[in-house]
Parts: sequence; structure tokens; C-alpha cells
Amino acid sequence: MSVDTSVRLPGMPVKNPVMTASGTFGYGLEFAPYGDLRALGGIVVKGLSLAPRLGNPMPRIAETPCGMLNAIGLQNCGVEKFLRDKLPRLPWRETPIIANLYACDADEFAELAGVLSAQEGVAALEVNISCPNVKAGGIAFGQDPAMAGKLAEAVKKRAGDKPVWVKLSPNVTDIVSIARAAVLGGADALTCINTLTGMSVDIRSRKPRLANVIGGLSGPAIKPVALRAVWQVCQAVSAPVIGVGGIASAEDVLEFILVGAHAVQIGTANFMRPDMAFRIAQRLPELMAELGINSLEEYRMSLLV
Amino acid sequence: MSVDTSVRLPGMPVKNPVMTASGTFGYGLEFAPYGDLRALGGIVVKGLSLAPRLGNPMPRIAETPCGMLNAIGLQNCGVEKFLRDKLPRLPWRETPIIANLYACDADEFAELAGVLSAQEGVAALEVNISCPNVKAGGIAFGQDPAMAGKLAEAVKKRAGDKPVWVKLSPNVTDIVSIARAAVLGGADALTCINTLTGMSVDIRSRKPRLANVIGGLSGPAIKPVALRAVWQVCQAVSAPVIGVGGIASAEDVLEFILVGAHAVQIGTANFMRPDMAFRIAQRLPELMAELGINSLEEYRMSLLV
Amino acid sequence: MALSGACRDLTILSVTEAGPEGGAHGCYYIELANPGLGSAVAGQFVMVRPACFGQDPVWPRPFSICRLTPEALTLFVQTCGRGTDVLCRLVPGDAVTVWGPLGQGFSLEPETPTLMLAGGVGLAPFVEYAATHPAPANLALVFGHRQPLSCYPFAEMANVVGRAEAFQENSPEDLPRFIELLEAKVAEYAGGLIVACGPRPFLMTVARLARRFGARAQVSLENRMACGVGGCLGCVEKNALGQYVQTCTQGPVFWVEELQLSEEA
Amino acid sequence: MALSGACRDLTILSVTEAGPEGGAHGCYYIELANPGLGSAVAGQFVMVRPACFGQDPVWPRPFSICRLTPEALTLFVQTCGRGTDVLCRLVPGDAVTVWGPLGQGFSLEPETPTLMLAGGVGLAPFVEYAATHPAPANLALVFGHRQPLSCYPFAEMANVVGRAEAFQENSPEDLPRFIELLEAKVAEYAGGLIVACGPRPFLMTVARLARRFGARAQVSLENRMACGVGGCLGCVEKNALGQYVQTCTQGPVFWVEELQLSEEA
Ligand SMILES: Cc1cc2nc3c(=O)[nH]c(=O)nc-3n(C[C@H](O)[C@H](O)[C@H](O)COP(=O)(O)OP(=O)(O)OC[C@H]3O[C@@H](n4cnc5c(N)ncnc54)[C@H](O)[C@@H]3O)c2cc1C
Ligand SMILES: Cc1cc2nc3c(=O)[nH]c(=O)nc-3n(C[C@H](O)[C@H](O)[C@H](O)COP(=O)(O)OP(=O)(O)OC[C@H]3O[C@@H](n4cnc5c(N)ncnc54)[C@H](O)[C@@H]3O)c2cc1C
Ligand SMILES: Cc1cc2nc3c(=O)[nH]c(=O)nc-3n(C[C@H](O)[C@H](O)[C@H](O)COP(=O)(O)O)c2cc1C
Ligand SMILES: Cc1cc2nc3c(=O)[nH]c(=O)nc-3n(C[C@H](O)[C@H](O)[C@H](O)COP(=O)(O)O)c2cc1C
Ligand code: FES
Ligand code: FES
Repeated sequence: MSVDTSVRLPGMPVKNPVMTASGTFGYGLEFAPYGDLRALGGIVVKGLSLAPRLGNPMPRIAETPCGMLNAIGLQNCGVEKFLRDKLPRLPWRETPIIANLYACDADEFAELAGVLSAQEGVAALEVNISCPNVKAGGIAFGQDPAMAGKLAEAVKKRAGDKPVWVKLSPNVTDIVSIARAAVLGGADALTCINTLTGMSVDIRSRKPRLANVIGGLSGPAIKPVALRAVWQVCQAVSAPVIGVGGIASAEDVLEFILVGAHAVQIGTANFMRPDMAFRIAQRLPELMAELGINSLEEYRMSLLV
Repeated sequence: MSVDTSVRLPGMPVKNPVMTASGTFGYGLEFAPYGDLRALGGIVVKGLSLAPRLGNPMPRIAETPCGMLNAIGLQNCGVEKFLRDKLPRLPWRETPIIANLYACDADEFAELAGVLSAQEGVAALEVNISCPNVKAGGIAFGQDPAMAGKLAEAVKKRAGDKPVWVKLSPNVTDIVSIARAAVLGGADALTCINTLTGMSVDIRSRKPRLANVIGGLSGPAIKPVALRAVWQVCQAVSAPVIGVGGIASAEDVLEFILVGAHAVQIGTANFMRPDMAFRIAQRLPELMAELGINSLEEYRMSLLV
Repeated sequence: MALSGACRDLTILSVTEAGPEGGAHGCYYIELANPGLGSAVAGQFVMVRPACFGQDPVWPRPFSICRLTPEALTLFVQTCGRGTDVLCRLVPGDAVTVWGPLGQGFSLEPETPTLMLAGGVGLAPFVEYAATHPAPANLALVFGHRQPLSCYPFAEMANVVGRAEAFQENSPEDLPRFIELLEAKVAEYAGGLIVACGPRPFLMTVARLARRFGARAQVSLENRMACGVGGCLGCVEKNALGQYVQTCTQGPVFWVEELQLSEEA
Repeated sequence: MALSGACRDLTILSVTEAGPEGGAHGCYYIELANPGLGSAVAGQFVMVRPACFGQDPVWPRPFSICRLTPEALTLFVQTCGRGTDVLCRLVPGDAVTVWGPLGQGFSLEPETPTLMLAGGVGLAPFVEYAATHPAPANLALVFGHRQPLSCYPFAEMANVVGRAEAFQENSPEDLPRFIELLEAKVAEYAGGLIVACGPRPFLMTVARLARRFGARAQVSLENRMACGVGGCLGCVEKNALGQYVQTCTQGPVFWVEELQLSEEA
């Protein structure tokens, strides 16, 4: 049986739904030795800011049960260096490269969107309104519907013909209200979810395991939370949703599609083994054939409730 | 070295901080074959309502990475039967028995508090304002500071000399605002945290793994979230905090005390093995001695940040 | 109830794959040394937690007592997921925590002609049932299976009980014929005792037939369990009064008229 | 960089405990069959993920290449937590996924008198270093350790290199004497090459001494790593310019003057 793994995302042909999540796949190039980047449905690169960012002090990562905490603090080389040194080396003609945007206020976000939207090699803009690791602004955008909406609008205005994805935080009472606001503001798609805020301490040294004290929880541990968020958002808005959170197998990918996601991103699982995203992309059509799923479009949101 | 595991909680002598979490230790009696109930710091019994409750349809539980989902739906025998058949058989003179209260509105909560506060065998009332599994009301109390405050007040008024603990939901944008409101309303202590909302599906049958679709995520997976919540709340309010979420070892207990908890509850870990809470209570003083911790009061909140 | 009073840290004595050489049938006998669990009623189960589970999976796994002697607890396990895979890859000396015997076992009426109905791995508790039955000649066994017969402890049982019949389901078309066989057998034992263990659809068929023929029948449920000791309310089944009862403490064996068996569990 | 291009699913050839019989020193040699990882520079490492990790722990574990031949990859592992415990309990035939060689190894200057400074399990990469050095007579080793010497591959190395000295730290009082020894050695090799691997405080001492005596020295860091391939930015160290560089790709071996070594990592 030959199956159809393609999915429709605004303004972007996608051959399969297996993308990689921002901050967990470097600039893509780091993982090229472990698989063919062109086999992926998309690559979301590490969060970019206008100027390079140093990031948080060490230690920045800690392992937790079935998961990990990070407080990288948006260390990145800045948008200029990305466009000059990284993007040209990525197979952007074959695989959509999605830029993940980070900024401290709406103006900066808009400016960043302006720069990135002018690039042929950038397929979409993913707006990180939810990073818990940056003190200035950071999470506030993602926790207030009004601000999320304004931000989506500001980015959309400068995004030209590039689709705008808004990436939602799970650290909210009502993710649906943020999702609605982002779509009203102009988001073409929503990415669900960013990390949960968490903490880890060392009882011997009496110190937090992250210099930043609080960090973002990711990995299989959070999959049930991500799945719930995706399902709730898919019930409420018609914009496509890209599911992310704890996905570590082709089975997990189908779970997210079953509850309504159009595509997914592999995050922390890339650390489990660097060929993880490639393996999942390869396994997906086999699994679909085994389960008698002809196309993802048909399977999507077919949850029996 | 002999160490001091006692902790001070309002109106209650507590010989050690290791309690059991509501809904994960039955009515206590189920676990009596696996250890001495009198060795525990406290037993919080399954959520009680005025009238018996049937609970949700099956399936009600699902396993997740390092955790589980439940949607029991507050099945319980009702307060009357509890007082008649269960409480008298519990060692309430030696170990504080804490009643966990569930109701659909403030009046019902107050009535339940009235009934329970008259019982010599009940050491404290824990108010579950955060159960995500009950459609009517349920989570709303726990997500709105004003409602949480009013509820705390209503219960406190009818609680007589029994301490009132308010159990907080992590499914909020700002847990500190709920904590503050509960304390202003009259809560003597706060229990942090209840389960995270989550979901799990079966890609083969295309059905949710819980009949209720959404359930509460618990277990080691959520420990970083619980620890963060406890730390934040302890920074903000002076009322004692009872930490709960993913605790599965004496080391975990110390983590919660290090960030500020006065006591802890063992939840899902009781399912890993039914003697878990007993083992942890036994291991704690040994571990304290190994680490040179003389007393928990001294260790508490000594995190170096 | 015959709770032992503690969790026992046992060691693996042996793990033996059953069935024809070279096949991957996933059926194993697991022997644990010196269980110290006292005595059991057939149909009771134990909760099993290999040390290597760590914190994932969080739940222990329930297994019927296939055979319990002072020297060894034997489980008969079919791999069907993560936990059983791990369990069946253990090697002698590995550590496993076990508690039980748990729950309510099957009725045992020495003089009553008794029909054991087993589906697949549901044969496990009947090994103990036959071994502890004072008059095994009064026992009859009907066993439905998918894997080759030598994957299961059928031959040993056939040697002990009065009558034993096996039926292999090779394809979905075989099902109606198997149900016909069950029907005949249940009719035959309507005045006796019927005890059944196997997949849920199989048990529902048994329950339906038992009601039809007015037979006294018990079924052993395999609901998802988190704790196994009555503490989580996760394993419940609706009883005849419409209330949810724990299958781990009030079951896993129930009289069919105690329950409202439905599709879901 | 000599990336192999893929993750390799290897099998355990042997796991051997090192050191005096009956002791629990936690030092093991792990051999993996037919690694197919090409060739490595000593100081490079591999990421290791036993199949039994499942989803917990999430991170693979980094280990120095202790010895790499076409037939076997040897790791020298000291147990210090969950992951290493699991790894050292594996048995021949068990499956382990490995990728590498990763990162930047030590400089190797055949003609230069070279001092190897190793602390504890930090001896591992120097086994490969000595084995691949064309003129091992030019190598000297100073090895600080806590466990009995036979727990470590010291004797084998002493046979190969020009000079080898071991110093056992039995109590905290021994530390100043060990630092004195290091001081004398670093002074002696100030005109040569110094390569060091061991616990962070040890490396900070080496870096301090190297700066003091103007010696050319390299240290190998053991920062926490999630991915090992440059993808997570979790393993960074501050370089001389105050920027964070990945220790997995730009290290783990650095010239001391490239870094601002601080207490935290
Ligand atoms: C009282 C009782 C006695 C049992 N006796 C035996 C026995 O003697 N031999 C034997 O091989 N099996 C027996 N089982 C079933 C056995 O417990 C499950 O096969 C096992 O728990 C599955 O674990 P897993 O991790 O391999 O599968 P999972 O990966 O957890 O799941 C695989 C499949 O098995 C189902 N499953 C998971 N957990 C359970 C559970 N606790 N009960 C039933 N189904 C489950 C899942 O829904 C899924 O469809 C018994 C179950 C019960 C409740
Ligand atoms: C490049 C490199 C080469 C290494 N080579 C060797 C070697 O040859 N032999 C050897 O025995 N060990 C080596 N290590 C250290 C080894 O990776 C850790 O001991 C191991 O990851 C600990 O895993 P664990 O699960 O047993 O411990 P955990 O339970 O994870 O932690 C136990 C302790 O080890 C620390 N730790 C955890 N993960 C790491 C990590 N990735 N790096 C450093 N410390 C960590 C923790 O902070 C904690 O204090 C190397 C580390 C690196 C980065
Ligand atoms: C180390 C690390 C760095 C991350 N950096 C970013 C980032 O720069 N921008 C962003 O939007 N999300 C970032 N994330 C969040 C992930 O993209 C993803 O949303 C989250 O980890 C949940 O998915 P997972 O459980 O599959 O990892 C980061 C996550 C990790 C673990
Ligand atoms: C099966 C189950 C039933 C629960 N029932 C209740 C309840 O009745 N009332 C309540 O306040 N919390 C209930 N909880 C939540 C726990 O008390 C605890 O807050 C939560 O599980 C987090 O702790 P843990 O990770 O240690 O399990 C229940 C949890 C589980 C797993
Ligand atoms: S399995 Fe927990 S109550 Fe039955
Ligand atoms: S370990 Fe991930 S970047 Fe170095």
C-alpha cells in the first residue's frame, strides 16, 4: 500500500508532517551527519533575535523523569549571521525552513519579521511568544490574549507572503483564549506547545540545578499535556495546528494528528538519538500502511469522542 | 546521629513530613497490609462529597511516560459512610487523618466542612478546588483567585478549630495569585499541586484512552512542575505549603522541603509499590543523617539562590 | 482475602520461552524463587514490578498466579507491550518486587462438574486451579488459542483434568465455530460450575451464554490496574446495582450475575 | 571533525569489573563489538544509549573513547548514577546505540615531551592517546585516584609510556600534596605539552598552574550534555571572549587560554 503523508499548511507544500522543533535541532546543519535533511517535513531553527544573544549562565540543562529542563536563554547567533552563514547551507528548496522569532517587544518582533520575510529560503515565521527563559517580556506575551493578538498582528503586517505561526505556551489557565486571539490577530497557524515551567534542585549542594532556577520542561513527560492542548485548540479554531511536546515515535505523531494537528515537531527526542527525526519520518508511512491509513488528511481529527 | 523529622503544621503535631495524597491511598485501610499506618506523617483520604458519587465511566486511567492520567471523577462513598465505616478503623490518634473535600459549590463545601469539623478523628480539612475531572464547577474554583478566596472563607467559617488546607491547581497562568487569595480567604495551609490536565489516545481504535477524554496527569513526570509551584508559592505566602507531585523517594521529599515545603504527600508513587510511603518515611531520617541534616525546620527553604 | 502483608523482593529463577523452537510466539514461563507469599486461591493474582522498571513505567503489572509452591511462583506471560517485553527479557538473578496474592479467586467445588473456559493466556490461573483441585477428574477444559498449542501449558493440564479440548482460531471465520462449541459446552454444564478467563469479548460471550442457559458462571476480568490493592479506583467494573466496584479487590473473579459487562474496560 | 555519519546499533561484547575482587569500586570496562566508527583522535567521545533506557532517562550518556579498534570500542566507566549503573549491568549481546567519534580530541605532537594529567576516570582518553602516539617514550603520566590503583588501566599505561606516577588521595589532607606534585610537574613540562582530563576542580588547578608557568595545556571538560552533537546549547562553557561555546563540538578538549574556567558547569 502506498500512503499519502503530505499535509497542507498555509502557503507551504509539506511532503510529510515530521518537522523539528526550535532549539532542539540547532540550525539543522548539526544533524546533517545523521540523516538527509531533505527527508524532513520541515526544520524550525533555533530561536533568532535581531542581535546575537549570549544566553543564560551554566548550568542550563537538567534531566528529569522522562524529560528535561532547559534555560538556554535564547542564545543565538543573531539573524544576520544566520542568513549569511547557515541558511544558504540548508536545503531550503526541498525542505521548508521555518525561522523561529524571539524579541523583547512587538516592534522588535515586527522588525525581525521584516528581515526574515524578505528571504526566499525562509518558508514561514514561527513567533515564540512563550519562552519562559527570558526575564524581559518573555512569557507575558504568551499568557495574555490581548498581547498575543497584538503581537500576531504586528508580525503578520511585516511578514509579506510568509505564513505566520504563533507558538503557544501551556503555562496558562486557558490556552484556547490565547489561540483565538492569535488567530484573530492574523496567525496562519499555531504551534502547540512550548515548554512547561519547572524546576529541579540538588539536595546535596542545596542549589538549583539550573543557574536560572526555573526552566522549561520538555520531553515525553509532557506529551499528555501537549496532546490535550492540541486537541482543545483544534476544537476551537480552524487554523492549522502544529503539535509539539514529547513526540518520540511515529505512533506519537499519529496521536497528534488524530486529535487534529496538521503537522508535528520533534523536540527533545532529537537528543535521545540524533537520527530520531529521520527515523520517525521514515517509519511514519510504514506505520500508516500497517494501520490502513491512506492519507493523513483523512486520519486527521478522526478521534472518536 | 539522631535527626528531627518533625514539622510544624497549624494545629497539628506532625512526627514526619511524609503524608499520602488524596485519591492515591484509598481510605488508608487498603494499604494497612503493607506498612504501619502510624508511621506516616498523615493520611489524606480519597475526596469526599456529601452524597456518595458514582464516578466516571471506564476506562478511567491510562499510563503515560513516567506518569499516568486519571479521570476517576471523585467516586466516593460519601461523607456519612466514611465517618461510620472507615474513620473509626484508622489510627487517627497517632496519625493525622486529613479529609479531602469535594463539592460543586461553596454552600455544599461549607456544609461538608461543618460535618467533618465536628469529628475528633479528623485533623484537618483539605479543600480540593482543583479537580479537573468533574464537569460541574470543578476546576473553575481553582482557576479564579476571587472564587478560590471565597471558597476558602466559606469553608473556614464552618471548620471550627480544624485547620483548612486549600489544594491548588497547576493549570493556571499564575498560581501565586490563587495562593494569595486562598490565604486571604482564611486557608491555614496550601497543598501544591493537583494534577495537570492531559490526554492520551489510542491510534488504533481512534479512541481516547479515558472515557472522560481529558484527565489529570500525575507521577514523576510532573515533579519539576510541582517543585516550581511550591517554590513560587513559598516565596510569596507565609502559610505552610504541603508539596505534592511526583514524589517517589526520600530524596524527592528533601527537594520539596529545600524549596520551602513544610510537608509532602506521596501520590502516584503509592501505585508503584504499596509500601512506598512507608519506605520513604523510614528512609528519610537515614538520608538526613547521611547528608548531615539535623532537622527539617533548619533545612527547609535553605535553597541557595 | 489472603494478603501477605508486605511487598517481597524476589529473584528470577528462570525465564523460559514456550512453544515451537525458533518461533516468536511471545509466551513465557517466569519462575520466581522462594516467593513466601503463603497460599493462594486459583484466580488470585500478584502485582509484579521488576527493579529495572525504574520510574517508567510507573505501574506494576498484574499477573495471575499460574502456580504457587513454597519454592517458586510461576507466571505464564504473553508479551503484548513494554512491561511484558521487559519482564520476559529478565535473566536469572534479576530482582523483581511482588505483592499478593491479591483479589478474589475462583470458587472451587470439589464435587461439582466444573467447566474451565480459557482463552489464550487466560489459561494461566487454571493451571493452579487444576493443581489445587481435590478431584481434577471433575474438571473439563475448553481452550481457545491463536498461537501453536505447545506455547501454552495445555498438555500438562490435559494430563490432569477429566476432559480437555483445544480449539485454534486461525482466522476470523473460525470464531463462529468456536462460539458454537462454547454454546454446547455451557449448555452441558448448565447444572455445574463454569469458570472462565480470557479476553474481554470471550468473557462477554461466556456471560451471555451462562445467562441464556442459567448456568452458574464466574469470569476473571483483566481491567487496567494501577495499584492492584484497592487504592486508585482505576480498575472498576459496573456491578448489577450500577455501582463501580474495584476488580482488584472485589474481583478479578466475579459471578456473571454480579456484573453488567459492557464493551469498555 | 570525524563524524561517522550515523548512529550505530552495537552489541555488548563484555562488561568487566576492574579492581580487587569483591570490592565495590564501580569501575568497569565495556567492550562493544564491531563499532564501525572509523578512526578517532584521543579525547574524542561517543554518545551511548542502551536500548533499555527506553524513554527514561531521556539523555544518552557521553564517554571518552578509551580504546577504538575495528574489532571493539572500549569504554572505561565509573558508576555514579542511574545511567552508568544501567550501563555497567548490561550483559553480552545487549543492544546499545552509539554515535561518534564526537568533538575535538587532544593535540598529539610526537616529538614534544608531553605530560598527561589524569584524575580518576579521566584516565580513559589517555589509554587511546598512548596507544596511538607514535613515540610513547615522550609521554609522562601523573595520575591521581581514590579507588585502588588496580581499578584503573594504569599498569598497562605505565608499561607503554616513558614515565608514570600514581598518587592516591585517601583523605582531604592529601590534596595539598597532590597539588604540589602537579605544580612541580607542570613547571617541568612548561616547555612541552600538557593534556589533562579529570574532575572540574582538578582541571581548574591544571589551568591555573599552566597559566602560572606559561605552559601549553589542554583540558577535557565533562559538562552535562543532552545531545552531544551541537544541537541543544546545553553543554556550553564561556570562552576567552566571554561567549558561550559548545563543549560537545568545539570541545571537550580546549586549550586553557581559550576558556574562562569557572566553578559552575
Ligand atoms: C488480574 C489480572 C491477571 C492477569 N494475568 C495475566 C497472566 O497471567 N498472564 C499474562 O500474560 N497477562 C495477564 N494479565 C494481563 C497483563 O497484566 C497485561 O498484559 C500487562 O499488564 C500488559 O503490560 P505491558 O506493559 O506489556 O503492555 P502495555 O504496553 O501497558 O499495553 C499493551 C496492551 O495491554 C493492555 N494493558 C495494559 N495494562 C494492562 C493491565 N493492567 N491489564 C490488562 N491489560 C492491560 C493495554 O491496554 C494495551 O492494549 C492479567 C491482568 C490482570 C488485570
Ligand atoms: C566528553 C565526556 C566524556 C566522558 N567520559 C567519561 C568516561 O570515559 N568514563 C566515565 O565513567 N565517565 C565519563 N564522562 C562522565 C559521564 O558521562 C557521566 O558520569 C555520566 O553521564 C553520568 O550518568 P549517570 O546517569 O550515571 O549519572 P546521573 O544520575 O545523570 O548523575 C550523577 C552525577 O553525574 C553528573 N552528570 C550527569 N550527566 C553528566 C554528563 N553528561 N557529564 C558529566 N557529568 C554528568 C550529575 O550532575 C550528577 O552529579 C564523560 C563526560 C563527558 C561530557
Ligand atoms: C534545549 C531546548 C531549547 C529550546 N529552544 C527553543 C527556542 O529557541 N524557541 C522556541 O520556540 N522553543 C524552544 N524550545 C521548545 C521546543 O521547541 C518545544 O516546543 C518543547 O521542547 C516541547 O517539545 P518536546 O517535548 O518535543 O521537546 C526549546 C526546547 C529545548 C529542550
Ligand atoms: C487516581 C488518582 C485519584 C486522585 N483523586 C484525588 C482526589 O480525590 N482529591 C484530590 O484532591 N486529589 C486527587 N488526586 C490528586 C493527587 O492527590 C495528587 O495531587 C496528584 O496526583 C499529584 O501527585 P502525584 O504526582 O504524587 O500523584 C488523585 C490522583 C490520582 C492519581
Ligand atoms: S487497581 Fe487500583 S483500585 Fe484496583
Ligand atoms: S550537548 Fe547539546 S550542544 Fe553540546
